[in-house]
Amino acid sequence: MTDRGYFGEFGGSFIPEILVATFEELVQAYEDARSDPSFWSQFVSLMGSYSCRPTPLTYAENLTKHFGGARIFVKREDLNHTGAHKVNNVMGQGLLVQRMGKGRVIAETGAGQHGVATATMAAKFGFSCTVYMGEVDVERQRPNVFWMERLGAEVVTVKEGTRILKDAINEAFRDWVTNMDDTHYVLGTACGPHPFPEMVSWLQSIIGQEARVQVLEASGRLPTRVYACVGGGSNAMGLFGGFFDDDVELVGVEAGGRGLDSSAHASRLASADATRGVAQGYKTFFLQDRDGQMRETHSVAAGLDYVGVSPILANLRETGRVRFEAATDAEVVEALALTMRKEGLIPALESAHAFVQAFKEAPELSSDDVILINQSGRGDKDIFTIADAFDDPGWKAFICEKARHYDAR
Amino acid sequence: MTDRGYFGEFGGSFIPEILVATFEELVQAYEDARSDPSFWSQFVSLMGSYSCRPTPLTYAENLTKHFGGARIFVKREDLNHTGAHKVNNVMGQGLLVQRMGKGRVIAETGAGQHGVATATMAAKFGFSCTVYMGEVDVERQRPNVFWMERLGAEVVTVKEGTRILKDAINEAFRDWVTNMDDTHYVLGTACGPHPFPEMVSWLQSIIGQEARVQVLEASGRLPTRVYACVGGGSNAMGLFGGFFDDDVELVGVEAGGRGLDSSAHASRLASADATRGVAQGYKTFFLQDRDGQMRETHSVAAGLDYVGVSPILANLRETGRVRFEAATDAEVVEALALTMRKEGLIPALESAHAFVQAFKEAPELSSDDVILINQSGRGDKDIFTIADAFDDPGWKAFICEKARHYDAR
Amino acid sequence: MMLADEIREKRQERDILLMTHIVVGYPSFDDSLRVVEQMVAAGVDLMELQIPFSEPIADGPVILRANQQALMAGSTVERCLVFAEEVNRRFDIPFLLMTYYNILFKYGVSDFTGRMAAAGIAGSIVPDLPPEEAKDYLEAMGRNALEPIFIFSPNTRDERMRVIAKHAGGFVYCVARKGVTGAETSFSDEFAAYLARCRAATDLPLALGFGVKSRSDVDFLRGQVDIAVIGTETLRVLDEHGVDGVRGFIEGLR
Amino acid sequence: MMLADEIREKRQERDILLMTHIVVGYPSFDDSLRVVEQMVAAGVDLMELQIPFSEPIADGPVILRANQQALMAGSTVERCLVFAEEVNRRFDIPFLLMTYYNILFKYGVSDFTGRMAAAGIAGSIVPDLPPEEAKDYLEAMGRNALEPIFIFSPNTRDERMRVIAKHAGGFVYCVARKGVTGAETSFSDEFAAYLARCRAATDLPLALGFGVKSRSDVDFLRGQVDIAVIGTETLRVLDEHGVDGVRGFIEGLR
Ligand SMILES: Cc1ncc(COP(=O)(O)O)c(C=O)c1O
Ligand SMILES: Cc1ncc(COP(=O)(O)O)c(C=O)c1O
Repeated sequence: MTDRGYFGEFGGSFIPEILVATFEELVQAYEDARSDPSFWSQFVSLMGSYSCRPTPLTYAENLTKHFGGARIFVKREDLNHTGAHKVNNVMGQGLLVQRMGKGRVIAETGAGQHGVATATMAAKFGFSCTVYMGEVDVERQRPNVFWMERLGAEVVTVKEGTRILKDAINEAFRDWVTNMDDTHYVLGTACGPHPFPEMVSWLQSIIGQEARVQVLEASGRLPTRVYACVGGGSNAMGLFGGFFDDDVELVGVEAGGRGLDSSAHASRLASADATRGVAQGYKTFFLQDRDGQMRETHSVAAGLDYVGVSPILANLRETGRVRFEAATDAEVVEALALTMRKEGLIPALESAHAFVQAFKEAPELSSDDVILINQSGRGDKDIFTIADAFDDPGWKAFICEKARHYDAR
Repeated sequence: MTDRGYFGEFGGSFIPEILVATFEELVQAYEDARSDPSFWSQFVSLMGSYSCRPTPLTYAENLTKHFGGARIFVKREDLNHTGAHKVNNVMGQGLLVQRMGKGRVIAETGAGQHGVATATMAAKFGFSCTVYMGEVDVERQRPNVFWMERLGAEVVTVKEGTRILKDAINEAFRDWVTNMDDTHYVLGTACGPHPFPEMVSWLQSIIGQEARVQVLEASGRLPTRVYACVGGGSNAMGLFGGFFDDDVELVGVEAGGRGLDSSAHASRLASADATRGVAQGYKTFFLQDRDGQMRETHSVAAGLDYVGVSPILANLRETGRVRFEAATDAEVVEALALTMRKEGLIPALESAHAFVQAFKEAPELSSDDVILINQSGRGDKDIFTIADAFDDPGWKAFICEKARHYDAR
Repeated sequence: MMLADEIREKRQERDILLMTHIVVGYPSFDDSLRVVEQMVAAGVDLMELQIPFSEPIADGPVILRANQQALMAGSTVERCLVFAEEVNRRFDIPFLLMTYYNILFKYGVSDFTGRMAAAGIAGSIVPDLPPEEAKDYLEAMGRNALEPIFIFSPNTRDERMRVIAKHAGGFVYCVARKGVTGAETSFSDEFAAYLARCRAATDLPLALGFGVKSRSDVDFLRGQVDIAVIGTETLRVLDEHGVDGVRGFIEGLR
Repeated sequence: MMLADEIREKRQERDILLMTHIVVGYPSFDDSLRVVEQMVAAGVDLMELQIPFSEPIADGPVILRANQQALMAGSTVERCLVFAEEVNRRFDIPFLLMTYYNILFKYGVSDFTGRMAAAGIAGSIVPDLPPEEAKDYLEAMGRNALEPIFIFSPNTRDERMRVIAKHAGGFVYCVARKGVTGAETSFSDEFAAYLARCRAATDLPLALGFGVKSRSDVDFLRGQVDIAVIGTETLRVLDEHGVDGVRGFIEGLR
């Protein structure tokens, strides 16, 4: 039997028989690409001309002064085309789809980021595209639905289950089970059955590879600690990927929601609420009840409220290589406000989780220390959520006025 | 008397006496910076680490095939931090403000792009910041107001005049007249009194300098024609700046609004409706009535509906070095839709004007020809306008629902 | 007697067996019990009892919704096991548990199979557990003399079919086509070739599922497979005609 | 007689002259005419007639709004010139036109100054036209024996004051402080030094504007400058008390 992508006890490939052949093909294509150096250089050149890789490394001078400890650097994945690190994985898989000779892609999306990235990739590569999105997410992330449709994708509203990300994943699998011959499922994070966790982490490792060179060049040394938010785990795996062999502390920050003792959070590795389980095709820590039914999660950041987490990260928690923390909604909004005012940067709500933890730890480090935060995406996409988080009266009046205008027609 | 920045018969410096000393200081600072090579390298390095310069050059393979003529390349100013070329000028002026030792910046904004860029720069440099914005624009560009405020800027709603960009400029001048000692006015485009047209064009020329190298590298030859939209003229001057000495045709595309014969447009150089005039501190073509009163303009793109235009471009029209065309609102929406579907790119409505003209001309050129379009900004910021242009029912329902939710609280 | 033999024996009497499916606790435990009653009375030969799971990745919309509603109505693993025990005591046909692997994993595979055996259940179908991931499961099933039902699909290659067959017990569940439960299947030449491949790969009886919904479907399968599986369609009948409609529907199939 | 001499002569009688300002056509041409009547009756010595412009960059909110409303109410350049002609015929004080350069430029500087001269206007104030840009204007004004009023500001350096003075005619308009029309000014020591610089730079009479609004302001200026300019404040009085309030306000200033 072939390698099924285990990382310690986590990972594997728990898939319906009907998909086994499709996964075998995918594993093959992935392994071929991975051992073919021209694939990576094609990938790097595509990302350099279509997105803006290498994304810059920004020295956050004002935040550094503000906290008076470690020098703070920010990796600018927010400057990517479509506004987040998601596009790295998506464009890489696009190249794989081309190699496999398929003509259609499907994807799940929660925050909408991954869906927009996939719709963009499909437009660029000339694939047809269907994106599954939970009804709850469609309602709160309408701007992204709009863009996906304009990019030519069909957006299917998933009305099953809790109508969020995990249900969209289930629905995407259902599509795949039916249409695997011509269709590739572009999974959006380092989760799911093998080879997705490994493959997505590999494609995202472009972040860490760049960041390592950039930090060395900008500060003359390796970072003491690096911080990334953890939804499924792809941006974290991407950044960490540049530093596994170094003496660098890796910190993953999950959604603490209303607090780890509130049960309204999405913390699978930093809280004791999650337990080992098998769902959506792989084994990891899930937020589930005693029977193994998945629980509802909560986060102010739509991209972090997932019930599972990368099996690779689950293993790295067990081995102690990565430390996991959680940031609450309130802390996130505060860190976001500070970052905007001090640096003119607008991190996505997801990314702001990493900022929270870095801000907690920066003061206790010395000015010889360097810390690196992954700004996985930009906050523009979150205006509806961020405006609500700040309870902005001008924004509300604007929306109400706009609605009156629509109603009148 | 000192050089007052004339380009042929256009330009000059028609300013109240109270500002003369301030302008002298600015001209001095600008000239010092321009003759100090370290300024430009500091600028380039800032833009490389804070924004994502060099911005990529993307080969639009699908559009090229679609039109079957010239090879189409797109310069990706949309990938800049804050989402448009505006940030080039703004960060450059930020460095100048630092040199001048001032602590406050003011700016006018129409579309909001320049205001957000300035608020961002002010946060980064630690300046205090006031942005003037016409009431009409505040109403239609609320997301940008929200971000400016979060970035720490004070946004002043201008209720005078036609309550759009030109009125915001007047208001910014009024502030400056009062507070010039500690305040720099960050004008957002290649207009206004000397040295603004020349200085803004110089800072934006980073676009053209990069693009020239990139096109040569990607296609082995210089472009046959380059296209840029023209509001005030800064992105056009920036791109053209790389090609003035080459045998390259330069095409500026203005807002044709509802058509050049409708009078609801903002075409100062491509239509016969504009005449020579002096306002807002400089001489150029203005859309004005027989008495010299400025007229109302119209464009689907908030960033293009300005009554004046860069005096440098006015002169380049007279000399014939630049050709000017206009794109109507309807053509713009169509070109935008095509570009999204074919390439996964979302140009700003402003930038889409350049695409319209390039699309008209690409088929008549041969595959040996290369054309270059400046994608001056990204369309995300325009979702309210674009969704309206497409009359998107899902979007409207979303806004109405959101409003009901706010009303209920 | 081993399940496979029991099936072969019944096949002496009937040219095709029927296996039906319920989601336990949907729409309620009482209704589930009455549906089993009706099905047995209508002459069903085997039954799948699906323990609902929140992420039924291989199920189509109808069964998916039944899973969710059962969970919302309070179906727990414990109550499902008690239910299984009860129907097995009261009705004289083999019952199988169908569920996703997380239900077993979370319960503890060893404990779970112990409970199955104690309840007199014949075996189980776990659609997201391919044999490669099934080491613990297979051991525990073997220890408890339970039949691990595995699945063939049209794109399972011959070699792999033989590997799967080696691990399988009771019968092999052949999915008729790509896709999830509950969609249309057209029974083509390709289909005959597929069944021939299934036959060649194993001596176990073959069940065919996904899309069987009418007497003509069953007629078509007669002589080709041992068991026709009616899954989604009974749920549709239940939803439309209530518990009392089920018996007539089943009787009409054969 | 040259305007400067006329002013010097009047100053023999009065220790300070008053110059007031109206926006022509605000709120209507009839009202404008009545306001001029009232002002002349109240003893005003000179008047600025502002031809409204859509972009009055150097004016504060009160005058800005008056510009816009006058335009909306139909004030055109032609009507303003006719108005200027009429008041000049009816009232025996010097009138100046105040407007932005585009109004002259668009009309044609030569034609415009010709019309001014024909209307008997004494000169003009064009706040966005520094002498460096004023070549055509100065020539045309000279040709028509019109006085080009120029402006000093607190941050105009001595040397530049002298250059400006060389081009100026009639009097020099000294702005009291940084800022646009209509805001507060505090009359400090710095201010005294500024006025001394203005005096040193030119022999022409000096007018002081921006912020003069009460009798005590005028008292303060007495002896220091030749003309106190009351701009924004009359507009405020007009807005609050109507045309009939203007006369009392002006009379109260001196
Ligand atoms: C900006 C951003 N950051 C982070 C995430 C979380 O995903 P991951 O943990 O895979 O990086 C998302 C998901 O949508 C996202 O949009
Ligand atoms: C994206 C974009 N492009 C173009 C313009 C027009 O300005 P300019 O002509 O100065 O480039 C604007 C102005 O806001 C803009 O936002």
